[in-house]
Amino acid sequence: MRFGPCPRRQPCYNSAGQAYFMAKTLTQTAVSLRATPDDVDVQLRLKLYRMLVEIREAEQRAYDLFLQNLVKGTSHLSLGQEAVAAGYGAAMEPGDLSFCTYRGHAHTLARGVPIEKVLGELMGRDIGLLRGKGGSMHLTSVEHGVMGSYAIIGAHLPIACGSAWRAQYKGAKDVSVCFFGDGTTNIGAFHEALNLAVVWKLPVVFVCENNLYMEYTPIGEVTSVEHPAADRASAYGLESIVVDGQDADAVYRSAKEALDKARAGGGPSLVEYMTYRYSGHSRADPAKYRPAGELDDWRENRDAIKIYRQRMLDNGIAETQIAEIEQDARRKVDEATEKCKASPAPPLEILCTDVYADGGWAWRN
Amino acid sequence: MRFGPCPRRQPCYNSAGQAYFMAKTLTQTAVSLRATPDDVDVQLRLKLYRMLVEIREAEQRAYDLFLQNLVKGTSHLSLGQEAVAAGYGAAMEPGDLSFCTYRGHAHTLARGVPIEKVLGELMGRDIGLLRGKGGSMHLTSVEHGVMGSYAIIGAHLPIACGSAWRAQYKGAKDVSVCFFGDGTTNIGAFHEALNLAVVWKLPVVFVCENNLYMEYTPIGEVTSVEHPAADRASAYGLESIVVDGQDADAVYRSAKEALDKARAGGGPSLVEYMTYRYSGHSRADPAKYRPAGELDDWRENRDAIKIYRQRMLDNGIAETQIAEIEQDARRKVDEATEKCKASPAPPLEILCTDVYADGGWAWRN
Amino acid sequence: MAELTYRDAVARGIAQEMSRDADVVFLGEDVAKAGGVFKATVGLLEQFGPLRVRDTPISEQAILGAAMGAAMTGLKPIAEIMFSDFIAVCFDYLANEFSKSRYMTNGQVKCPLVVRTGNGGGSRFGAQHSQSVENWCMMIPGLKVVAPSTPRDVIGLLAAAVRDPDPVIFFEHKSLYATKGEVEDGEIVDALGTAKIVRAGSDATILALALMVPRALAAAEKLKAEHGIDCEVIDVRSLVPLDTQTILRSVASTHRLFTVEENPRLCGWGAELVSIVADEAFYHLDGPPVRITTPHIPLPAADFLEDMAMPTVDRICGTVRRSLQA
Amino acid sequence: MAELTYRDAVARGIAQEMSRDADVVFLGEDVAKAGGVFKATVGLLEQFGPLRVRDTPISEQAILGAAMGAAMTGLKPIAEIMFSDFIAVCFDYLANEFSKSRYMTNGQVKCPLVVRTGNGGGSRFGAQHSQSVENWCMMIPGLKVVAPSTPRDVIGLLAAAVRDPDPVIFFEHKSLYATKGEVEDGEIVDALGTAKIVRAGSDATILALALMVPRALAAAEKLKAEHGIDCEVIDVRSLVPLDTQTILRSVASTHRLFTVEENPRLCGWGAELVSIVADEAFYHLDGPPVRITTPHIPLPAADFLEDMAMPTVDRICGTVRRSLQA
Ligand SMILES: Cc1ncc(C[n+]2csc(CCOP(=O)(O)OP(=O)(O)O)c2C)c(N)n1
Ligand SMILES: Cc1ncc(C[n+]2csc(CCOP(=O)(O)OP(=O)(O)O)c2C)c(N)n1
Ligand SMILES: [Mg+2]
Ligand SMILES: [Mg+2]
Repeated sequence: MRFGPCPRRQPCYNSAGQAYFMAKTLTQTAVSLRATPDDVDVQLRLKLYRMLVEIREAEQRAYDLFLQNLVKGTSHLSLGQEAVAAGYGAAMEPGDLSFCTYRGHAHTLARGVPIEKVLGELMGRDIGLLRGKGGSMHLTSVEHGVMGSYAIIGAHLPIACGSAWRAQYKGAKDVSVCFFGDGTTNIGAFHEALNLAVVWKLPVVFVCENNLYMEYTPIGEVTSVEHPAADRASAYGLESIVVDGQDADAVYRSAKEALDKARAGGGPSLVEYMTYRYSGHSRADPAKYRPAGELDDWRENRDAIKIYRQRMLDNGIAETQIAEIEQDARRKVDEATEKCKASPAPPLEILCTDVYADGGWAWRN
Repeated sequence: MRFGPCPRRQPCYNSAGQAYFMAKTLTQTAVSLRATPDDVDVQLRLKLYRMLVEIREAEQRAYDLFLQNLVKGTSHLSLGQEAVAAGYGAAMEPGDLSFCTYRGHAHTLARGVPIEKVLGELMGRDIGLLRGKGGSMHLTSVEHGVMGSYAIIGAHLPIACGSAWRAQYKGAKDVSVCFFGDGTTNIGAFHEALNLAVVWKLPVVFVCENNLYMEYTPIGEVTSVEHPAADRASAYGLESIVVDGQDADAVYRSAKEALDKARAGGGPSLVEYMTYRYSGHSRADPAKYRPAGELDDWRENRDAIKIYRQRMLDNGIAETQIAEIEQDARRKVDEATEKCKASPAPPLEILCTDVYADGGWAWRN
Repeated sequence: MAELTYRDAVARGIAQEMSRDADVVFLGEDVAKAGGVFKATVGLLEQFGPLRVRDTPISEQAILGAAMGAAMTGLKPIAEIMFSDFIAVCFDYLANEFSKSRYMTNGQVKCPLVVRTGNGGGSRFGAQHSQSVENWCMMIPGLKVVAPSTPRDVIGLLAAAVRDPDPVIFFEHKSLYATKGEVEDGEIVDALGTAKIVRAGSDATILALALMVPRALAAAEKLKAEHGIDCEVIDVRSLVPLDTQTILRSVASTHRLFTVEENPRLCGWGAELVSIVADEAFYHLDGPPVRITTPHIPLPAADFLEDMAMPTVDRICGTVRRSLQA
Repeated sequence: MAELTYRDAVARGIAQEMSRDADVVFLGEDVAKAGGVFKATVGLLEQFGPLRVRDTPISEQAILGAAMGAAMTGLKPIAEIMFSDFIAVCFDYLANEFSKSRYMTNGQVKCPLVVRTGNGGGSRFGAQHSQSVENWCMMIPGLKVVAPSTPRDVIGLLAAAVRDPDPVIFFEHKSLYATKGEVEDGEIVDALGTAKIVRAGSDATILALALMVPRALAAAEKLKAEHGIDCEVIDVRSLVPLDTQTILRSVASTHRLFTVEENPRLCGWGAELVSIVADEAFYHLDGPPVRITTPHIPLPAADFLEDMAMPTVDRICGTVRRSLQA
């Protein structure tokens, strides 16, 4: 295993919660999780599963569409990492704010943004969330609390601090949640944001999705500690937390905990989720740098949807009900795809709009 | 006390070395240090004391000169912090390289740069180390291994990594030493440099002089941990080390240890020295933000020169020999001052030289 | 009416806006308890309290990132970057983040924030603390860029900047902090995008900004007195939006253009203005437009050298005179 | 002679210099094992080993800081910043550190390094991955700035950059990586500071850089064929040092100047060039110098919009024709 036990890490849950901490290896965790007594109610479970499969289907469709050359530019899929987005999507309250990365389709969908808006943006169509002006790396839907997707590594961590500062100043109860990858922990803005968040005790949750790679480079080759986020928590006086990111329940519970803490005025959290992406880093990447068998192992033994599907069955949810959710998701994605294909390119008139607040781009009189 | 014991910190020396780690409070440390058995030889002791008083005298002179309006611009003195510069100056080998900050007069002098070159630069005279082109914040003397003083907080930490990388690549045995303040630990470049240095196992020593203030703001008000450097060492897999920066022997020993480790291929160290500056942050600062008595306490009970003078007496060095060193230093500073006053302003011809390597500034044909 | 320093005008300007709008907050290094390293924000902490006036760590990226996050969710932050040279350590926020977010999100995200910063030379601070970097910001679509030359303009343009729904970079000139000027009582609000003709003239148009405005004015007086050359001096004040109308109109009447730029030459704001005038008022020009700038060098620290590097009254006079008499 | 892609020319250029000089080292994100995200550095790790070709963390400040520290103590590093937009996160090193250290230290410190970076639009990457930012560097005294348009120039100018004793920022255009060109065998070394007349003509001078060079050429052919307008096209290649002689000489013979800039308008390199020509060749100009640029907006992602934003062959033709016929 690339990641083993970290002696400095202290679980912050005692009994009930302990199941969703990383045990010594991911395989052990995954096994132990399936045996965990169930404390997630059925409605929530159905909701989480729906999110997982919708994200999976939509991302798979995005992949198919760029094979058909209908998605232009680049595109960063979360195939394999769905549980983090879904767990937070379910745990966050309306009004809570998401700050995502270029790998943000999943997190955007998880807040309820319609699939065609997302796919449409990837395809550069007028129907897109940003009418093609932003592209796949900048998905934003203020009405859904998705305050942007940021493509410069680390930039959005300080921005999430600012949003949390606003909540603190205004006495609002929303929490800002900031998603980023393992590789992002090595850039300066990460450090500045974590320090400021703690000093100001801001209601922000920093969610590190450790998918083992920074683009094409294994994270361990460029990082001075084993757990890029969790092993640095103490540098900001924070607790060190590692969670199995393939288990949507574990994500959900840890998210709730961090959100509740922030909402109660307890300040920021930094949580590291162990996960894996199935696709390449971006559309251009065949991901040949992976050791043989690694991808298969994750897909076989640690797939978020497989794990969750089995858990549902174990907890007495009917196969038919599950299959219905799955069909629903496929249908929604199909419909969305058709809408996108029918949508025209954005009109030339919007090329120079919204540079400034007057709606235009006039830098002179 | 602003700083108490830190449970996470582990001393990396067992017996002999333990005296120079911070004990619970600085006062206790200072007391215990005076009782420490002596393991520094007399020649070294005399050298260290000479450095301490020369730096003190030169810095005091810089202060007097700007009261006379002979130092233009700004100026950041190390009055009170001399022991760190002196300890490293004595411990570093010829060929080792220093990377300093705007508060770098002391560190420059400690590598053997003539006093008139430093004072001359502060005064904007032709005799100055940089002929007035750099100013007080950019003291550099490549021939003495002073590879620059940097005025953008944090910028020189990555630069020191690069220098150490060159040594590693070339198989050279020099070590790069990078000095910076407590406040500097909160900027992004600090984080990037520490991570890179550890990942590449570079022969670099990061020396944090914790003088309790970031400009005018107490460091604790803007930092998420008690010891801005030492409490972050573990975020890079490094040992947490805090040393009494007022005790030149303690600095010397810890410097030696870190330098030896780097030279032996053991990689980087991060060492935090507790110290205090007597003057304001810069020439413009009357330092009114200090709690009453704080300055007096340090001057009275923790002054690097007082401590060292007493230690010399305790170890049988004659008062006359000590007094001779002190007179010598004053004489040298007086002579340097006269040379500077006699030096003209730099000539206009050098205004546009050395922008590019051809010696000129031609950006066009 | 009262006489006020440029320095005190900053604090008054901020206070005016913070009193008016509880969404205006202020953050930066040493700005609260210490009142700023240039003492330009003294008293704000006492007046508005520690929730609205906040000291930060040395984390320029966190400062601008936090300002942006606050701005896009409802506040109107003023962020201080102590020296404008330090924009280089947080340039991503200006170049890629708050400048582009409105456009990229098809208008969803708004960033009404102000970045105040101490700009310019003359203080013998050396190459990393003395630069004039208005062009670093002018070249970025989505930013607005302002640089006042008088205490009154500090207040008026700062108020306009705070009330503006777009990100505004507000350059205060360090060498002007101690200068004084008459300021009317009561609220002052100016308009961005308006240049000011500070001296009317018929022989040539001189464009200047910030510290270069008093120098251009002094040069104009000298040129008049000593050579009978009558220059129109325009304080550009706002680089984005840019008052090209005032400038083009002036050139159309004087037929000659000079810019006085403190920045090192290449790609300075004057280059842009010359290119606009050369394109749009070409047939009005009676001779070459000429730029008077700091040479394309880093600024030296020594007083004598620094003085010789920046455009001086004498250099402005000499250049204009020689050029007109050529 | 062989046909080579611009992409492969990068690897060949780096290999040429690393083979020649053991002090040349190369670092960047995903550049070694993966051969770079644009596959422009494939094979270098295998050829030169992990001590000379190093993958880094996502730490652009550390990358450029390390390059600087290595350069000032004896190596000749080539550092990759993956996308030129990311210069914004490490701008301090370009703006304040390696550009100024030689001057500030009175010539003591030398920084012979090269920063290679993927620049420019056309790949539908959106506003934070598509910018043309040559002017971000051109405006900084102490930097040299190069932007090749052909595979041959990639090798020759890269060699010149590596051998140059000053820091050179080397802009590779992402949309040119797949283009091909003839490249002679053996060592190729070009000279910085030399522009190339890529098409001779008598009616107007068109200045272009990188991706805009083939567009300017295509426009010139079309203008000739359809309107009988004969344009001289100059590939500027090197912004600093700048070959003003070639440019001024051309304008003196064609009497008209156009710039084709991919950057958003304000303070682009074309502004500087227009200001130089307007000053020094004013009396040679028969009409206004005109800049053809991307509008002053962030770049949109959608293919149709992006295509309309950047200067097109049609826009160049239309502008030149209308301007000459005015
Ligand atoms: C400042 C900056 N540097 C480099 C990049 C290029 N880049 C995009 S994604 C990426 C890897 C990020 O890795 P990680 O944080 O682990 O996130 P993941 O892609 O695995 O989700 C890099 C280097 C960038 N976008 N911004
Ligand atoms: C990037 C940057 N931000 C801010 C400053 C202004 N500044 C100069 S010194 C200083 C305080 C540094 O504190 P510390 O690191 O503790 O060093 P000390 O001055 O105490 O030696 C600040 C904020 C700067 N020079 N560079
Ligand atoms: Mg990753
Ligand atoms: Mg300090």
